[in-house]
Amino acid sequence: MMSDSLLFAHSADSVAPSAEQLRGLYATMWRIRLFEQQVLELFSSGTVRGTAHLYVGEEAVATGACAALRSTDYVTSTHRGHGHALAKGLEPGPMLAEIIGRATGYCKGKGGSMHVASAKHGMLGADGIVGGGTPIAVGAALGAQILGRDDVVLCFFGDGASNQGVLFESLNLASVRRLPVIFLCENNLWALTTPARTSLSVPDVATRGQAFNIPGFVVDGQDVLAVHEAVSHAAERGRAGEGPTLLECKTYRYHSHSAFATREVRAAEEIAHWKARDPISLLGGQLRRLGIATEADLAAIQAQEEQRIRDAVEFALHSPLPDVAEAFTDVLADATVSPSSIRGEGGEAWSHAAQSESLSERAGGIGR
Amino acid sequence: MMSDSLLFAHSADSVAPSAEQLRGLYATMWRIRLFEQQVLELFSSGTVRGTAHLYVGEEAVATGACAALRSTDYVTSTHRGHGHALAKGLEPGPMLAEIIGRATGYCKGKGGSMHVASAKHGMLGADGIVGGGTPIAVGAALGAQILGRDDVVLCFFGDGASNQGVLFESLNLASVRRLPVIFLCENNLWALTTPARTSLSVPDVATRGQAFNIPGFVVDGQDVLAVHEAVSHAAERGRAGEGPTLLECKTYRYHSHSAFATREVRAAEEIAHWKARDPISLLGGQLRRLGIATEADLAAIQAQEEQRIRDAVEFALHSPLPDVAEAFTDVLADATVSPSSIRGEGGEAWSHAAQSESLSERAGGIGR
Amino acid sequence: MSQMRSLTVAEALNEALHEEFERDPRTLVFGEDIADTGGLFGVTRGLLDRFGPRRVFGTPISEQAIAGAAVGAALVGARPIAEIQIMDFLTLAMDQIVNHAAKLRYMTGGQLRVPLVIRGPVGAGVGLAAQHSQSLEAWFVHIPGLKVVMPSTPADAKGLLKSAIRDPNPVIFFEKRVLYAIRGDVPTGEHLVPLGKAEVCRTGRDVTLLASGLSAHYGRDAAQKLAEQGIDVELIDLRTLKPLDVDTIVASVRKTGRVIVANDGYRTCGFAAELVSTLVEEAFDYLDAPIVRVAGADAPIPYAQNLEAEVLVTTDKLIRAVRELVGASAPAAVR
Amino acid sequence: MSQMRSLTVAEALNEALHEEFERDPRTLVFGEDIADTGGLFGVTRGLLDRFGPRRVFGTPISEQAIAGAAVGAALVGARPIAEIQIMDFLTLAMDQIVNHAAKLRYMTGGQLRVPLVIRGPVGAGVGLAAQHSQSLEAWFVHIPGLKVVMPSTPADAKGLLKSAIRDPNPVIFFEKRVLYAIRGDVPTGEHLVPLGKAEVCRTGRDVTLLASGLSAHYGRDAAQKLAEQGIDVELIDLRTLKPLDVDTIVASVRKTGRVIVANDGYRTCGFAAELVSTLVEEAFDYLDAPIVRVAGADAPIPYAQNLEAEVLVTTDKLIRAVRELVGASAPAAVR
Ligand SMILES: Cc1ncc(C[n+]2csc(CCOP(=O)(O)OP(=O)(O)O)c2C)c(N)n1
Ligand SMILES: Cc1ncc(C[n+]2csc(CCOP(=O)(O)OP(=O)(O)O)c2C)c(N)n1
Ligand SMILES: [Mg+2]
Ligand SMILES: [Mg+2]
Repeated sequence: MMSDSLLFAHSADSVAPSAEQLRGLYATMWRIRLFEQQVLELFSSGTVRGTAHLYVGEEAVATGACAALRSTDYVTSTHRGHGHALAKGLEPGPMLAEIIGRATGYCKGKGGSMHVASAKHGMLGADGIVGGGTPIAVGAALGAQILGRDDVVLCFFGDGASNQGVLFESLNLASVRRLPVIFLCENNLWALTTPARTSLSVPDVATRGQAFNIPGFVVDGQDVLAVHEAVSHAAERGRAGEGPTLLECKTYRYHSHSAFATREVRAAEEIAHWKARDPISLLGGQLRRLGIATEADLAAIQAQEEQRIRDAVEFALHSPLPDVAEAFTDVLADATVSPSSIRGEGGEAWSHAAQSESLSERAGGIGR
Repeated sequence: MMSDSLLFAHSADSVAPSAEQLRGLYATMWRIRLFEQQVLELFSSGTVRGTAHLYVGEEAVATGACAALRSTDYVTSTHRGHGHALAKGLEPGPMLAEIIGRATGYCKGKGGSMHVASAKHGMLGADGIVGGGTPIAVGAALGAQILGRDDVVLCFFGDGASNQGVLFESLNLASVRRLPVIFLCENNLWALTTPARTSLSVPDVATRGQAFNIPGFVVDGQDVLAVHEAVSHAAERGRAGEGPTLLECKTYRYHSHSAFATREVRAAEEIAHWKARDPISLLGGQLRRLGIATEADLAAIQAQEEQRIRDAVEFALHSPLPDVAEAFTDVLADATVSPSSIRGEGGEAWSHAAQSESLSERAGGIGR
Repeated sequence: MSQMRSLTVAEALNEALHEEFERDPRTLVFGEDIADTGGLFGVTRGLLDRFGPRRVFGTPISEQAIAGAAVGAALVGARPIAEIQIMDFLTLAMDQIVNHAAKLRYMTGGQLRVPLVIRGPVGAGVGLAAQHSQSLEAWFVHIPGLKVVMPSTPADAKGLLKSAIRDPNPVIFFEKRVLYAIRGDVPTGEHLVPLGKAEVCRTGRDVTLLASGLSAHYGRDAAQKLAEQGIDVELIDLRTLKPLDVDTIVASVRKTGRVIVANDGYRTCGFAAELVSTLVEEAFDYLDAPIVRVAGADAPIPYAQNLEAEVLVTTDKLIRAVRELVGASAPAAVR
Repeated sequence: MSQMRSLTVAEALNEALHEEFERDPRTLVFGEDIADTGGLFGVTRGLLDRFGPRRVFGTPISEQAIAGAAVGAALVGARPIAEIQIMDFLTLAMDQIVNHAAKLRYMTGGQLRVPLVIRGPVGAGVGLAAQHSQSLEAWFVHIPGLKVVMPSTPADAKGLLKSAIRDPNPVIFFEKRVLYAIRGDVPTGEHLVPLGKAEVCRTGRDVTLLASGLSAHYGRDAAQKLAEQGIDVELIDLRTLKPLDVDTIVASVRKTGRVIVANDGYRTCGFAAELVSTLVEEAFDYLDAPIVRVAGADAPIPYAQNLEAEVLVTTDKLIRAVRELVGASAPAAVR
């Protein structure tokens, strides 16, 4: 079951993206990169508080993975979640507004960078607890199953998170329940200042699938198509009732751990080595070689994303601060119990109308 | 590194026990079995409170494993810990006194069945939290290393505990620090009423060693010699700085989960199947075949252990209850700081004399 | 009014689950040993047969994943109920409960909600020693975003569990282990006890006794005995520890001027301290004497029976505390 | 007296570690990112170079194992210090701390002891939102068998950490993150501040203000400003939250008759509640007014700066509370 290198060779396959989809992947990667560059600028200028963990260099992973999902599928994310969110379809404007703490942010400015979520996109949230999202992914799969849906859950986690006990419990539980969870490890070689080689007792996280009877595969995380294919197959497996898959995408972050923890402990050569296989350039090259896009087409895509991010900055910076009363709202949902309610799977599962605005927007997704 | 079946074949080897040691193993197994039968009786008569998890059927595991240790080595145990304690050399009398809550118990009656410990025997405690002892074993190995000792730590846990996240963290940490921990899984096929096959995603816990670069081996847990040999090798590896080993001893408990949770959910055939390979009978047969003991010798050993357990019962039942003031002692150790104290590894590491009686008894062990 | 039958607390909880599972197909329950055998205390009995292995299943021994799976299932619209086999093991699940279940709604600006129940047995008195006897409810009362429930009677057990399952928030539901077997009348069919409402079990004019779970029973016994001695106790069973029914308790204290707060948890920084503080803030001018905490000792729970009795709340300790409080004017600290 | 130098809190903690590592070869320190880089806040800086990779090492991200490894190392006679990178992550380590570190001595009848320190940064105010800003000290104060320390000055940071390392019990050591960079005079060489001793930082006759960590600083500022307004505050920095220095605080309250208790944790069932309850028991007759809690709000910590300020304890809130308390006689609940 286990292969130490690429499993899903680039075979001709039904999951291969169309030309338009390929250009879409290219656009998404740019969107993420440009977005993150803006976040860094806004952090440097003091507009982003606290910290922010940039996804630059890893764009192929989130982009390829989320493109392989249906819009009704779920994602659980990490502290380094901006890329996941954008790839899942969240808008840069309200995301950036969230990250600078504005009322128009996805979470009204209450979550910030480490807690971006969007119910209507099935994005169950970035998570500030390393490994914290992994059992939630298992639960989301369980919940979807109970509700009669065939959604899969894509669960991102890092090489550092690969040593958290809760991950193993999650892998085991997903395996014995054969749940459609795609455990996707973004192995960027480092956890904060700790190299994976000193804290991870095995070279490949994918190896660990075997301990749970979960097929584990190493994937080239700089190759958006490889990621897309791997996740497509894992999603198929999940929907077919074959259970979870463990994918380890080897990738790299260009920036230091976070906007707060900026000490660079990595060798310049290592950074240079990885930058030489930049995921955006890689796909750009492929698109040109395959005749899917010209240099000018690619430039146009990039320009379009630049404009989108400029608009997002504009939107975010002109958004109001949250009303201070918001500090005390959303602690609890209103519990007015209506005893004579639901029977069957009917509509009022989320009958507490006042609270389900954002949920009801998402037909067929969360909140069903 | 991984073998799915017996690794340590019964080769001629320096670790093979002498004739006297073999008779000692036989005696220990009887001691455990007879002890447990007494515990059950005392539970039924209301003398043991709460619960007690009997080790009957699994005697070969603790006996073979602890016999492979030095007396200065450490053991961390589980809720099903009586066998581990007796095998590590604890006396039946104060053990039974503990289990019936008397002042003469190892823990003054404050711990009971699930918390039997003896500092001077390097028995760091039974543990009521499934999986709870596993990181403690890693820490004990770390501590021993810091103190310049070459002790190893034997860490017992069950098939049920094999799904606790903290076990995996412990395996990983022990592996990356190359610590001399022997992770010994007692796979008795059941965790309370849950069969391992429904909660353990792999057939063999030993498989999981590979996820942590730890050699993992399946051992016949009914064969005390196989266990002895496996643990001897693991201890050697540990002392040689080669790091942890994962041993999975396949075994079976004859009684229901505990004296409290007595509902029997296991098939009669399964129980009978395992009883047919009773560890005591197995060793008895071997000793006779090898001419190491006659039937009469074996009977004499058994009789001697019966007497020992009778004495223990006598001792325990005639011991006083703890003084009620003991309910409030031992919460905190006296913290009178003596600022001008220790330099170097010197003797007063445990200078707070009043608190170290039981510790100082154990030259070279705990408390150095 | 609905009809009554005599049920144990365990049976009443079981009935609540059966009714809610019938009513709402989004419910599911999981935990260690809860399916085939119906759990160590039979609370989930019969659910597997009736509702099948998708909605009712046993899990590996993985408390973090159990709690986290409940969070995930709740987020997507299911109504998970997770059993923690003994509530001491919540120590393993704190991150999922506190950093996730309790905060996800807030952190996402109200987008997500987390309707789940985590339930299980709690408490001492049966000789299971320090790791199986703790009453750690204070930790959960401390955390915004959680509700905390502790029934004392079979009827409340049923009515509160049904409300907890329907609540759109994470509810930690503490079932006093030694009360599972006690009997009482329980209404058949729909019976909801709202979360956040205390019950005045006995009116009285001399002392207010605030209790919950087991101590509510001891409080009843104490009140009866004290009545024979001419001391009139007003007993309030809090039922929900968070949100607290401040109005009911303040009204009582305004009347009696004297208060005993009972709680099985460790005394220091326990739930009793919150009651004291709330009353100091809300009813200081009505207090005729210092409020007295009768709580678990500040010691782990020992195994030996004679020691265990020393550290627990008992009827006798309540009686002694009330008598001292009524008789004396000096601060009375009961241990 | 020893000489003084100006150090930051982080430097003072680092000095304490260097001195104790030099003094006692049984010490070791581990945690995430603490070796090569000296930790996120530099508290373990230089230790690796000086004491080597056996005694100073980084760990995988495994908080349960970190805490449990500290327990095991302590049991066999070493003196482990474990860093939790941000104290919110203690949620993952509760079982090892509460069911093991805190209880092993008691459960084994005093045979074992568990001399360990678990330390790390705690607190809000820097925009890290709900999972990186909590002050959960109340949970630990609740647990028998633990000591809980929270320094506010560089000198105390050094002296308390040295005492904590030498203490034969498990000590949870909370370092206020926003205080790491503040400076103060610190004695060179041996400087021990005993655990369990509060400090009266400023004597006053009108109101007693009980504070610790960050709120001790705010308390100082508040007292100064209030002095200009003619209100004389007695400020007590508790330094150790458990065991509590009851004598010192009771003596103060007997003098002033009015008390404000400040604590950064969530208000409900927080550490402030314990202070209120203790004083109700020990000094009720001396109280001229209800004790007032100034604590964190009962809400997760929000990200946006204007919201975060709403839920935290601030100098202004302390000033307002003192003024209300001195001026008014009605119960004053400050949020
Ligand atoms: C439980 C927990 N422990 C520690 C941290 C602090 N922390 C934040 S990110 C991080 C490194 C995570 O590494 P990895 O999982 O590889 O993700 P990456 O940052 O490389 O994307 C650490 C230690 C945390 N947030 N949560
Ligand atoms: C953390 C935790 N979860 C659950 C329990 C309840 N419990 C006690 S023993 C047990 C089964 C343990 O199974 P296993 O590890 O296989 O050991 P065995 O009893 O078979 O020896 C369970 C679930 C516990 N004590 N601790
Ligand atoms: Mg990483
Ligand atoms: Mg078992």
